[in-house]
Parts: sequence; structure tokens; C-alpha cells
Amino acid sequence: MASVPVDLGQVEQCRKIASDIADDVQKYIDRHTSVGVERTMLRAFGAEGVDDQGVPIANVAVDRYHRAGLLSRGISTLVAAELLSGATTIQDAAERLAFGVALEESALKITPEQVRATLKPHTDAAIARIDAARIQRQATKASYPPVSNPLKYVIVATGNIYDDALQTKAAAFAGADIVAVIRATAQSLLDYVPQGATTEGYGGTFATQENFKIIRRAADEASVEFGRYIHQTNYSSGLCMSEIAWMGAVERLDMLLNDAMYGILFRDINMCRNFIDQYVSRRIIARAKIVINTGEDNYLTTSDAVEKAHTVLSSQFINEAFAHRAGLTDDLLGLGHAYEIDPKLEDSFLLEIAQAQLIRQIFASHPIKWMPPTKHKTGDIFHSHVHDAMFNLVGITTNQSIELLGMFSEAIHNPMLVDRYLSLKATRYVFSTCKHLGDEIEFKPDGRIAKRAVQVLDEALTLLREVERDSIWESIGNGAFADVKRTRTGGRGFAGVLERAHDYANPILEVLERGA
Amino acid sequence: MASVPVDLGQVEQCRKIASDIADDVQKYIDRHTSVGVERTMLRAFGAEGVDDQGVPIANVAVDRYHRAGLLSRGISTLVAAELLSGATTIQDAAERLAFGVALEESALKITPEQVRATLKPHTDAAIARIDAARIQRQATKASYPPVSNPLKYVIVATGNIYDDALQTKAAAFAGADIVAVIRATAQSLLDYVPQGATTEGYGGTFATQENFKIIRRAADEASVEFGRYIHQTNYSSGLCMSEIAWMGAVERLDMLLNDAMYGILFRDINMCRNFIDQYVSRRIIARAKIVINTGEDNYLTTSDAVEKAHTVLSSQFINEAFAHRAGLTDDLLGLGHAYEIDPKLEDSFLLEIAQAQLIRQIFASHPIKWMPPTKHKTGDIFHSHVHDAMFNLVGITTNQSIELLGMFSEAIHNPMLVDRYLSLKATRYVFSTCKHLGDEIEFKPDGRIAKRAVQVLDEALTLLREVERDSIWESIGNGAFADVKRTRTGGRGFAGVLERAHDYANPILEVLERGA
Amino acid sequence: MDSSVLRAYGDRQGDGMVQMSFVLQVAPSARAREAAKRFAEKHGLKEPLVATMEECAKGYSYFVVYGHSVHSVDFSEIDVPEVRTESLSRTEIEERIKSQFGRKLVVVGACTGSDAHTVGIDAILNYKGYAGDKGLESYKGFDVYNLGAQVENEQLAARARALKADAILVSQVITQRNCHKENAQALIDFLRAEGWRKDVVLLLGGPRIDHKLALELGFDAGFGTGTKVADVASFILERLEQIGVPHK
Amino acid sequence: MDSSVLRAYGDRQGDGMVQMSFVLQVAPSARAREAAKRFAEKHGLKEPLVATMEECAKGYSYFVVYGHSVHSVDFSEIDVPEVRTESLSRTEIEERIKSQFGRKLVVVGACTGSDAHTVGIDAILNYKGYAGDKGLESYKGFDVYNLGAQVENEQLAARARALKADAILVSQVITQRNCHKENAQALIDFLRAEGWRKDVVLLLGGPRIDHKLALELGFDAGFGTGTKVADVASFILERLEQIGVPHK
Ligand code: B12
Ligand code: B12
Ligand SMILES: Cc1ncc(COP(=O)(O)O)c(C=O)c1O
Ligand SMILES: Cc1ncc(COP(=O)(O)O)c(C=O)c1O
Repeated sequence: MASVPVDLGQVEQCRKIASDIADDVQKYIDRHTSVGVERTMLRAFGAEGVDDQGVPIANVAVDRYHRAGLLSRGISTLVAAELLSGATTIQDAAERLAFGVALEESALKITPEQVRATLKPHTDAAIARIDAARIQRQATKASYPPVSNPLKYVIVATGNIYDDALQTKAAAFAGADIVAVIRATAQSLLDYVPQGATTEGYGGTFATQENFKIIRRAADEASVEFGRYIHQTNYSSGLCMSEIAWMGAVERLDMLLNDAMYGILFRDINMCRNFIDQYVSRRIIARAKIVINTGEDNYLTTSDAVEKAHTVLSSQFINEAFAHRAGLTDDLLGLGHAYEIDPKLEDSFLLEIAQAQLIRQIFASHPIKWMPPTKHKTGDIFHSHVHDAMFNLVGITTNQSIELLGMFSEAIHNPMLVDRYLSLKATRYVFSTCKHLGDEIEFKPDGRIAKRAVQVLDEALTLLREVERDSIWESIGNGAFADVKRTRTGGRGFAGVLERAHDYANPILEVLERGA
Repeated sequence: MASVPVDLGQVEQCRKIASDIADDVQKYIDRHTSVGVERTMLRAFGAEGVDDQGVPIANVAVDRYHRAGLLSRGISTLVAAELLSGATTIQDAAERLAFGVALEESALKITPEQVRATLKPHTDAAIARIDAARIQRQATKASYPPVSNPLKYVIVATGNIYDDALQTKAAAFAGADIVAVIRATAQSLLDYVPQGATTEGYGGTFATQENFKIIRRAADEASVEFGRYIHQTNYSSGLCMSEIAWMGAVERLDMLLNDAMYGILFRDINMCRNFIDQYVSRRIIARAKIVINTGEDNYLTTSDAVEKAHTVLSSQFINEAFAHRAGLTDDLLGLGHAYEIDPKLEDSFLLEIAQAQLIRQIFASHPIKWMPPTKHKTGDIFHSHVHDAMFNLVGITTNQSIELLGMFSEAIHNPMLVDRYLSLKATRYVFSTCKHLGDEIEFKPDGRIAKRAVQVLDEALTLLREVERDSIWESIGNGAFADVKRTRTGGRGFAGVLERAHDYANPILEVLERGA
Repeated sequence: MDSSVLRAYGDRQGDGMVQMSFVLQVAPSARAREAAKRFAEKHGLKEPLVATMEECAKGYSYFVVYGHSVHSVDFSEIDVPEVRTESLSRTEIEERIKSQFGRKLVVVGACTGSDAHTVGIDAILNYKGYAGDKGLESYKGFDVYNLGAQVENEQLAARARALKADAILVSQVITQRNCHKENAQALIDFLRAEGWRKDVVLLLGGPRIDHKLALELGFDAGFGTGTKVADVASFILERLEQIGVPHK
Repeated sequence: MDSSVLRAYGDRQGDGMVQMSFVLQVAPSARAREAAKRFAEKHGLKEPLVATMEECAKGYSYFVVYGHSVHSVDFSEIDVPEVRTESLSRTEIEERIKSQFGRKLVVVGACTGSDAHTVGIDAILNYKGYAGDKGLESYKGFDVYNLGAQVENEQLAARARALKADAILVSQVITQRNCHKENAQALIDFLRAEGWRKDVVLLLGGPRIDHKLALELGFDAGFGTGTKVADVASFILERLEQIGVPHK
């Protein structure tokens, strides 16, 4: 296997610094919660449904008590209180919280221990749901032959979940391993999860629990039909990242786009909110053993991919550190990177190889997510197809794990059926014709590729040191990542952040934190 | 620069055997001539024009005396005789030979020495024309900046020479270095060269002297316009290969498709005829310092490119040996090979690299001609474009010299303007993005690529030994190349072969053979 | 919607999405872009999106356009002849030749006229075949004569007659100015004139050949891109059984 | 032929050659091929050649077709508005700002609505620019405020007013269901309602924006794919000179 020189001492330093950076934030996270987190718990206990305006009961209940200033004890405390005050089921409790007589101060005079005890069966049920889904998913997957890397990942995005299901099968027919349903443009900014099956999406299809089910069914059918396991992916990102993590966990999703900082940088979601939510979402994901896909690739769609290559690597160390703190193991960390260097640059292919190989080596046991060229794509679909071929070549040569397929229509529209078909066909061709290329070549130890790899790691370490010095809060404020600057109290969803009371209780999270 | 292991001892043996093979044939060649050769000389002395049926005077004259059994003295002898009998000019002599009173036996009682003496000024003029054209061409080329390998070679084939000229400029605009005008399908089977400008071609445009001029003008204009030298190519192949070589030489063509055996194998031209004609054509080409392109690539469009890779290499040694015997130096030998392995074959890319690199190393000082995938192309133009991208990648990585660009419409039609444009665009991209890739990688010394290279050279040597054992005449009879079998007296044009009389004279050829 | 009515399919039923590319003799400009849009509209594309406009030669622009086509075709109205022979397995073919004819069937093939593309006919005839599909020569039941490239019709006919061919296989790959049609037609005319067209199975093949065209030209069947050897063998058998060729 | 009449150009004047690709909901077959051919014919393609037919999903076929289009457009009839400002050099721009206005011009920009594609507006505004073309911030004569992504129209208007902006630059990249049109239109309506639309230069940009569309929506100009910073600067200058913005 071709390799680039990697200074393991530097790598260790990067990991150490990233750890410190994450520790600092983790202290904050552990003292706070958010409306998103609390809604997640309410759903996890089993609360379902929407009000007559279509607002999820989870939202109505959580918002009501947030407004009332009582949410700092945790929604679990309130649920327990309702159960103790006569609610017959979780659903009943949730509806009372949403629409019923407001709980009296006195009802909240329960201790966290009482909360845990009262909710024990429901907590157990919630965890059991995740576990059951995980076991079923793993068993199904194990019943199919293993697939070799890179896995071929395509997106569908018709706006109608039934069309998406049809496209899922079409993608599987054409050779896809992983299908992601892209969400509508602004879903990440919604502070609630829409309900039910979507038939009229906006440049994508909402992530809803029902939609997850529909795609899971289609993917399962396709797995049977084609004798290959078809993975399902969606987005645990935005203002509802932990709720979606829960839905993904119980609906047997295989992967979730999930990043410690993406929302902050690319969606202007408040930092505090995003850090809290990512933690809880990852606790759930860890239990479900879902593979996450982080979003560092986006840095290079925004900033220059040559100048800012190291920011991707730095951020991957940070994402890894956050993930470890949420119980995720390396085999679940699909760290993102991308082939986004300006193709007009001479020898750009060498730089792409260097970066891809460097990341492959540093994160050797991680299922690396490898993103195609997008920014420099144009409407010349023929040329765009060739651009993707070069990307595929790096994917197979450097043995990336999860490869999002480039689409020749990238600069035009969400991929159509035939765009996906042709992309899969070309990718299968390149992967097959170059199957063992990576085993057959070596990179000159002092050549351009090697030097570039050394440089990127160097710069990543330097950047991490700066971030440690300034703290991540400040660094994001200075535009350390993706040239985007955010402030600690700015951005969306800050109002939904609250300090935990000293007697805050969250039995489900506690179990997740304790692990098996 | 990445390299494959090459046993230089084996290479030397191959060269030695190929030399012996060619020597055997050269003995035959030196004792024979053909109607094609004699027509060439008549044209070279300056005979022009056609009869009222459009048959070139060169044909009328040569055929007449061939029928009369007097051609074995050489057309030069007959021309000298006419001049001595009162013809005022070469043209007058040629017309007399064609239409005049038949020469008496007595008129032929001139010795070769007399022939040489009589024709001396005309022989000198013929050689001077070649030299002048060469000097002009070299000077023009030297006035432009040198281009780096691989040169980008495209074909135009509208059937109308004026459209071809327009397309030549369009190709230059889009980045081509070399433009070839493809001939009409069956021109190689015509035993005469058509006259004048073609406006209604059949899947190509006839190679005529006038057409050569028209394209040269367009290419020269394009050179000025784009500040890059635009090379012109055509085919010195088929039953008129030496006549076309002459036309190419004086019309300043830069390259000619010219092969010692292509006509035999792929056009069913008689072996004897073809061997004689290739020799004379190459003598002219050598004087003009035109780069030839041999046709071994065609073997792989016919036979399986994995099984028969070694036949390409064997044949290249033979072509080289024949070329040396005609005075061509290595820097003029564009030996052909091709990217024709079934793309569905796993690791086929490794085999392609191995072959391309092997040939690059063995013929290190030759301007290798590298042909694109054609046989396994389909009507899926998108996919075909990707297939060509992989080919381009090998071209730049192994530093091929002259690269014929693949066309995404290969399985459909002769390339249209936009097909060429897109091909050039994609090629420029791959060449630039991978500019120094070949310098940056190494092939594992004991890997699949290296082993394949070793195997191909091994097999080539074995085949050459067999050809030497059986003689080339027999070997072609057994289908040694391209699985095609031909007999010594079969095929087209055998009737145009004749033994030279003991007092045969060919002053122009003699000068060419003597060299500067 | 009538399910037999086909519209283009992009990503959702009925969206009519098609892609076009073309060149117009005009340099890139806002007006040129508009011209491309209108040009697409003339073809029946609604809301055409000009995805790219690039100068591909001086004064020429290349365009890629997407749009929603208003057109449709009624599939139920389409009826084209297809080779309907059931494809037999190798063993079935061998056995049926034995039982029905009790001798080898003689097959003569060539690539005719100025056409030198032998790979296709070799694929069908030669032992080795193509892409793992072995040719008729590999069957015990066939006696195969492959005359190769650039064979004149008269020459082919003469050989076939001399060999008492059961079937003649003609390959035509070059189709410039319909030379394949003329050339194939000429063979039929020749055999008819000689009076033995009916005694032999006549097949035409090549990437641009289809069954319909072959029938029109007077052949018994036409075989295009991707033809499998067994299909050809099966057809020859069935056809010979129909015309009742004697146990010679 | 009238030289203003444009036909598609393959390789020879007037050949009308175009390429199409599309999917029909039918499995590959001779009938499907014929359907594709007829489908192409409906678009005005003569002698369509179905170059490929592949099953791209169960029961769906993908086709590539070439054919000679009968259609043409008359270029002389096409008249679309184009930004006609002569593009000035950096020095010219700087000097003209100095001489004509004697102060820095204030420019406020944003990517509005739910659109988060900042690369385009950054290319025009930020010092660094894009692909070597430095943004307005790099000019001494401009005072630039880039508000970033997902900015609401009201917010943008308020900032611009507070900053006494000479020009407002709006980027819209997402165009699904024409959200860009609605969103851009809403800004104009808002400024009109507030009564200061006329006092400011309003530019719209993005890959799907053209000058015509921008004018229709009430902007002063529209800028699409590949816009150069100097063009934008030149336009702002010229327009400000026209509306006669005072030396503040
Ligand atoms: C290989 C090849 C050559 C080789 C031929 C070698 C050889 N020994 O055959 C060489 C290099 C010599 C060659 C030369 C030329 N070629 Co050529 N060639 C091709 C190429 C790349 C592949 C054809 C092929 O072998 N396909 C593989 C075989 C297995 O497929 P197939 O022929 O379709 O056969 C299958 C079926 O059709 C069917 N079939 C075929 N015949 C028959 C017969 C019967 C009876 C049956 C039942 C079935 C059957 O069964 C086969 C197996 O499934 C094509 C482009 C392409 N990718 O298609 C161009 C192509 C066919 N060539 C073309 C041209 C123009 C030429 C030249 C004229 C170029 C020139 N101007 O110099 C010359 C002249 C040749 C001549 N006079 O015939 C054009 C033809 C355009 C047209 N439609 O008219 C093509 C399409 C290239 C192009 N884009 O321009 N060529
Ligand atoms: C980079 C990118 C992203 C990045 C954006 C990062 C960032 N900070 O901007 C990320 C990854 C975050 C992203 C996300 C999404 N994207 Co996006 N993205 C792109 C991509 C790849 C490149 C765009 C780009 O940066 N181009 C380079 C710049 C320089 O070009 P430009 O924008 O055209 O700008 C030039 C001119 O237009 C002009 N200009 C632009 N604005 C202005 C303004 C003024 C005033 C002036 C004068 C000039 C001007 O000048 C510039 C310089 O010449 C395109 C595909 C493509 N290749 O075009 C998809 C694309 C635009 N994205 C798309 C989509 C759908 C999305 C998502 C909704 C996907 C999803 N469902 O999750 C999300 C959501 C984003 C949101 N809410 O806005 C679609 C849009 C389809 C459509 N037309 O509606 C595209 C076309 C991809 C596709 N095939 O589907 N994306
Ligand atoms: C981590 C992550 N989340 C989410 C998204 C998608 O964006 P949105 O939040 O609009 O669904 C991306 C896109 O690349 C991403 O990388
Ligand atoms: C050496 C040589 N001559 C000629 C040709 C072209 O064929 P034709 O003789 O029909 O012009 C080729 C085609 O590949 C070739 O390689």
C-alpha cells in the first residue's frame, strides 16, 4: 500500500491538544441542556403526535415549561411528576404537559432519584428500543456478504418520499451501497421535526420518522432483491440534531451526518446550543452504533482547498475528541474530507492524493467519508463526469471508506435517476479497473506528494495549538474554520439553551453515559 | 520517473532477431519494384495531371509500360528515353509515355548510367523539393515554443476538405497539437491517388496533394493565430503508400501513418507489394524527416489486448528494423500501441500502465504513438468520456509522445466539432492535474505491473524467435499478428509487383539510399 | 395517465426531463444564451435551463440544456419485428442438429464490400468468439467457413454455393451513406438472380443492423450490438426447419 | 441561407446535429429502441440514431440519441438586455471614485433568505475574492459590509440604511421553486414601501441570475456565473453617476 510519511509524534500531539480543546467545551456541555435535548427525551420515552396546528407535542410541552422557567430540572422530571400525579401512560403525561393544567411547584418537589425510579421502566424501554433496532440492523447486515471499500454513497432528493423510495431502489439496482435522502433546504433551521410522510418537499424531503421508515423498507426490499445490504443515511444536524439521532437510531439508519461544529459554521446555529445538542445526539448514536459522517468537507467548498486543507485535519481531530467524549468509537467516525482543489491548478491531483492518503493513514481505523468535487463543477456535464473520474481514482487508490459519488449535474440540479446511474457506472468502472493500484505504487519519499502531506499535518498542528490557546469559542469567532466567524451568543437557537438545575435529571442520558 | 524492470539483454536479442527478419525481406525488396514505386518516381520528377477519365498520368504511363513488360527497367529509364527521343520537359515525357507513340525497343538501349546522367537535373530537383520543404517546415516549427509531451492529436473527417480546414482551426483553438485528415474508407485499396480538392468524401476526405496543401495552409494560419505549431498528418498506407509519402514530403506534412505490415494485415494488400512500397515510402520520409506512425495499435482492436499485447511489441521491433533499413532514425519512429484492454477486466488499468511504460522504456528515444480505447467503447458517450480519461492518465503518467485523443462518440460517428472540443478539454485537464504524477510514484518492483511488463517482453521475444524460424512470410501466413492470415501471392496489388531488370535504374531512390 | 404513454423521466413521473447538447455558430453572449434557450424550446422543451455555454471554436458555442419535454410516445402503437426465436442452450442446439438434420450444418460468413471490420463476424463464427461467448466453430454441429474482410458479394455467393451452405452470414459495420444497405441489398439481388435465395438462410449483422432493416432488405433476420452466438444458432436451426432443408 | 438563422452545427454547416439523452419507463427491447427513436423524432430530429439503450433502473431505460434537428432560431430577432457598462480597470475605477465622488462608496451585501451559499457574494465583496480576482474590499474606493448568509431582507435593509449604503448586493443561489425570485422581489417591495428604493443601486447575483431577470424583479442589474469584480464596480459607478448620488 502506497503511503506518505506521517510523524506519529505530531499526530499524538494533535490528538492531545484536540482532547484538551474538547474537554474545555465538555465542561460547559455537562452543565447545560437545550430544548432539543429535552424534546428528544420526551420522544424517547414514547411521546408522539402533534397538536391541531401540526406542532409536535414534544415541542408544545418543552416550550411551555421552558417559558415557565421549569425546564432546567429536565423534561424527565416533569414527566415523572405527571406520572406521579396520575398520568396513566407516557403519552398521557406528555399530553398533560403540553395541554393540561400546568404542574404546580409542589409536584416538582421530587428528587432526581425519584425521577429515575418512576421512569425506570420507560427508560429501560427507550434503551431497549435502540438496542433492538441495532441488533436487528446488525443481523440483517451480517446476513449479506461484506462489501469492500470504498462504499458507494448516493443521494436522492425528489421532495416526495415515495419517489425517493423508488429512487432508492433504482440506485441499489445501479450498484449503490448507501442511499441518503437529502433534506429540504431549510430544515436544519426548524426547531421542530415535521411529522409524517412528505410528498411535497423543497429541494429535498424532510427528515421525519415516517420518512425514515419508508426508506428503510425500500432499502430492505432492495437488499433482498439485489443480495447486497443497502445502507440508509440521513442528517442529524441543525436545531433538532438529537431528536433526529433518536429517530435514526430506532428506525435502523446506518449512518447519520453529524458534526460537532457544522451547524455553527454553516447554519449559524448558536455555538452553545450546537455543542450541547451534538453531545446528546452522539450518545444516542453511539448506543445505536450508527456511523457518523462529519462535515469538514464543507470547509473546502467555502475556503480554498489548497490553503485551508489543514483546517480539515485540525477539525477532524476536534470532531474525534468530541465523539470520544460521547462514547463513539473510532469505527463509527466517518470523518469528512473532500476533493475540492481547483482542477485548473497544475498537479492538483498530487495534492488531492496527498491529502486523501494522509487522512487515510492518520485515521486508519476510521470509516473515512470522502466527498466529491462540487465547487469547481460547471454545467458542462461531460467534463464534470471526467472530474469525478479523477476523484474516484483517488478514492480507490487511497482506500477511502465511504465515498459520496460525484454527479455530473452537480452545478445544475439535484441528481436525477440517470445521473446517479451514470455516476455509479463510472465509479464501478474506475474501482474495478484500478482495484489494486494503491497496492502497486509507492510515493517518492521526498516527492511533492510526501512533502504536501508533511506540510498539511504541520499546519494542522499549528492551528490546533492556536485554537487551544484561544479556546474553541474564540477561534470560531476568529474564523479558524471555513473562514466563518460566529459569536458565543449569536446565531439561532440560543434561546433554547439553559443551565441544568442542580437537581436536573435525565435518566435516559444517564444510561447512555454509563454505557452497556 | 516510475519504471518497470526491463531486461536489456532480452531487448538486445529482440532487436537482433528483428534485424535478421528484416534483412531477409530486404533482400527481396532490393530486387523488386512496383507500379506504386514507379508512379512515385514519375511524380517526383514532376509529372502532373490526369487523363480525360480522371486517371492520373502517372498511372496511365506506368500501367501502359507494365502491360508492355517494359517496366522492369524502371520508369526513370523510360523517362530518360523519352527525353533523349525529344521530349522537352518531364511533363512532356510523361505525357508521351502515357499517350504518345510507344517507345521502340531501340530507344531502351540506354544504360543505367545514361539514365542517371540524363535525369540528373530532374533528380536533383526532386531531392531539392523534399529538402526545401523539410527546411521550411523545420524552420517554421522552430519559430514556435516547444510543446511538451504527450502531443495532442485529433482527427477531422468531414468529407469536405474545406470543412476539414475549418475543423483544423477549430481543433487548434481547442488545444490540439496535431491534426490528421482521415481518408475515405476505401482509399487504401485504390491503386491511384485521386486528384484535386475533395468536397464529397465518404466517411473521410481523400488524401490528395491539393488537399494536403489546403490543410497545410489552415494549419499554418492556426499556428500563427494561436502561437503554437500545428502539426499535420495523413496516411502513407495502402496501394499508393510511396506516392503519398512523396506528396506528404513536399507539402510539409509533419507525420504520416506508415507501417511495414499494416496494409498486409488490415487491407489485404499483397505482402510483396507492401514490403516493396513501404521501403520506398520510408526512404522519402527519412529524407523529409517526417515522423511515421506505425499501426500496431490495430492488432489490439482485432485480437484480445491482454493475450496479444506481446504481438505489438514484437511487431514494433520489426517495424523498427525495417525503418532503419530505409534510413529512418529513432527520433522519427512513432511506434504505435494502444489502450484497448477490456475495461470490464479487474485491474485492467494496471496492465495498461505496464504495457505503456514498458514500451516507453524500450523505445526511449522514439516518439511513441499512443492510441485511445476504441473497441470497447459503446454509445454511452458519458461513460466513454470517462474511459478516455483513464487513458489520458496513463498517457501523461508514462510520458507517451504522441497521443491520439479518445472520442466519446467513438462507437457512433466520426468526431464532430464538439466531440473534439470536449476531448481536448478533458485531456488538457488530466495532463495538467497529473502533470508530475509519473515523477512522483514508483511501481513496486515485484508487483503486478512489473510482472506484467516482464511477461510481455518475454512473450515478445518468444514470438520473434518463432517468426525468425518460420520467416515473416510464413508467420503472417500463420496469423502471428492480429490473428490475420495472408499468403505470399494473395491479396491486392500483387499484379503490380515486378522484378527489377539487371539494368533497372531509379536515380531518385539511389540518391535517397545514398543519403545526404 | 395511460400507462402505455411514455414521457421522459427525470426523477419523478411525468417531469419530462431531457438533456440536449448542441453547437450554434455564435460566440457566447447573453443573446447567444437566449438563442440556445429558444432553440431548445423549439424542440418542445419547457423551461429550458442552459447549463453551460462555452466557446468551442472561434465564433461557435457549445451548449448543454435541460428542459421538460412536452412530447410523448404511445408504446402500445409501436410494433417492430423482433427475432422471436427462443434461445436454446448449447446442448439443445447440438442435439437438435443431430436429431433434425443428422449432419453438420454448413455456415459461410464474411464482412463484405469495402468493410474490413471482422471482429463482429469473428465473434459469431470463430471458435474463440468474443467476451467469453464462443463462436459457431465451437459447436460440433456446425461446419464454419469464415471468409474474412472485404469480400465481394459474388465471391461470397460462389463460395457459399460451392460449399452447399445452409446459411450465409453477412457483417456490415461501415454505414456511411448507407453503403451497408446497398451492399447487402446487392447480395440478395444477386442470389435471387441466380435463383437460390430461398434455399439458404441469410443473416445480416452489425452494430447498426436491426431485425426490421434486415427483413426490409430481404434477409431472414438481423442482429445488432451485443448479439449472442446461441441466438444466432437457434435462429438458423428454426429457420432451416421451417424451409425444410433436406438431410443432404 | 440567412446568416442570422442559427441551426445546430455538428461538423458541417447545416447538418443540424444535436445530441439528446433521456430515460423512458420501459425495459430495453427492440420496441423500446423504436420508442426512443420516435420520441426523438417528435422533438424534430431527423434520422435519429439511438446510440445507446441501457437499463438504468428496473424497467427504465436510458438512451443517448443523435439526430439532425429541423429547428432553427433567428438570431436577429433575439434582443435581451445585457449589462453594457464598459468594464474599467482597477486604476480607472479608483480614480473615478476619487474624482466623481471624493469619498468611499458604501456597499452592503448578503446572501438572503434561507440561502447559505456565501462563496459567490464573498467572491465579489471580500478582499480575497475568487480565482485571483480580488473583491471590492481590495479597492480603496469602496467601504464594504458583507453580512454573510441567511440574512433576512428586513435585516439587510436596516443595515444598509444605517450605513447609508450606495449599493446593496444580493446573492441568490438556491432557486428551487423560484424561491430566489420571491425573495428578491420581497426586498424590492420592502425598500419601495420604505420609500428609498431609488436612492440606492441594487444588484442581484448568482449562477441562475441574468440581467433580464434582475431587471424584471426591479433590480438595476443582474450578474451570473463567472462575474468579474471589475464589472460590478464599473456598473455601480456608472449607475451612481446616473442617479446622481450626492457627495455625502
Ligand atoms: C475495431 C475497429 C476497427 C478496426 C477493425 C479491425 C478488425 N479486424 O475488425 C480497424 C482499426 C482496422 C478499423 C478501421 C476503420 N474503421 Co473502424 N472501428 C472499430 C471499432 C473501434 C470497434 C468495432 C468492433 O470490433 N466492435 C466489437 C464487435 C464485437 O462488435 P460488432 O462489430 O458490433 O459485432 C457484434 C454485433 O454487431 C453482431 N454482429 C456483427 N456482425 C455480425 C454478422 C452477423 C451475421 C451476425 C449474426 C451478427 C453480427 O455480433 C457481434 C457480437 O455481438 C468501431 C467503433 C466501436 N467501438 O464500435 C470503429 C468503427 C466501426 N470504425 C469506423 C471507421 C469509419 C473505420 C475506418 C473507415 C476509418 C478510416 N477512415 O480510416 C477504417 C476503415 C475500415 C474499413 N474499411 O472497414 C466507424 C464506422 C462509422 C460508420 N458507422 O460507418 C466506427 C464506428 C468508428 C467511428 N466512430 O468512426 N476499425
Ligand atoms: C459550495 C456549495 C455549497 C456549500 C456552501 C458553502 C458556502 N459557504 O457558500 C454548502 C456545502 C454549505 C452547500 C449547501 C447546500 N447546497 Co449547495 N452548492 C455549492 C456548490 C457546490 C458551489 C457553489 C459555489 O460556491 N460556486 C462558486 C461561486 C464563486 O460561484 P457563484 O455562486 O455562481 O458566484 C459567482 C456568480 O454567480 C456571481 N455572483 C454570485 N452572487 C452574486 C451576488 C452579486 C450581487 C453579484 C454582483 C454577483 C454574484 O459572482 C460570483 C463570482 O463570479 C453548488 C454547485 C455548483 N458547482 O455550482 C451547490 C448548489 C448551489 N447547492 C445546492 C443545494 C441544493 C444545497 C443544499 C440545499 C443541499 C441540501 N439539500 O442540503 C445545501 C443548503 C444550503 C443553503 N441553505 O443555502 C444546489 C442548488 C440547486 C438550486 N439551483 O436550487 C447546487 C446547485 C448543487 C446541486 N446540484 O444540487 N452548498
Ligand atoms: C454534517 C452535515 N450536516 C448537514 C448537512 C446538510 O445540510 P442541512 O443542515 O441543510 O440539511 C451537511 C452537508 O453537507 C453536513 O455535512
Ligand atoms: C498504419 C496505418 N495506415 C492506415 C490506417 C488507416 O486506414 P486506411 O488505410 O483505410 O486509410 C491506419 C489506421 O489505423 C494505420 O494504422
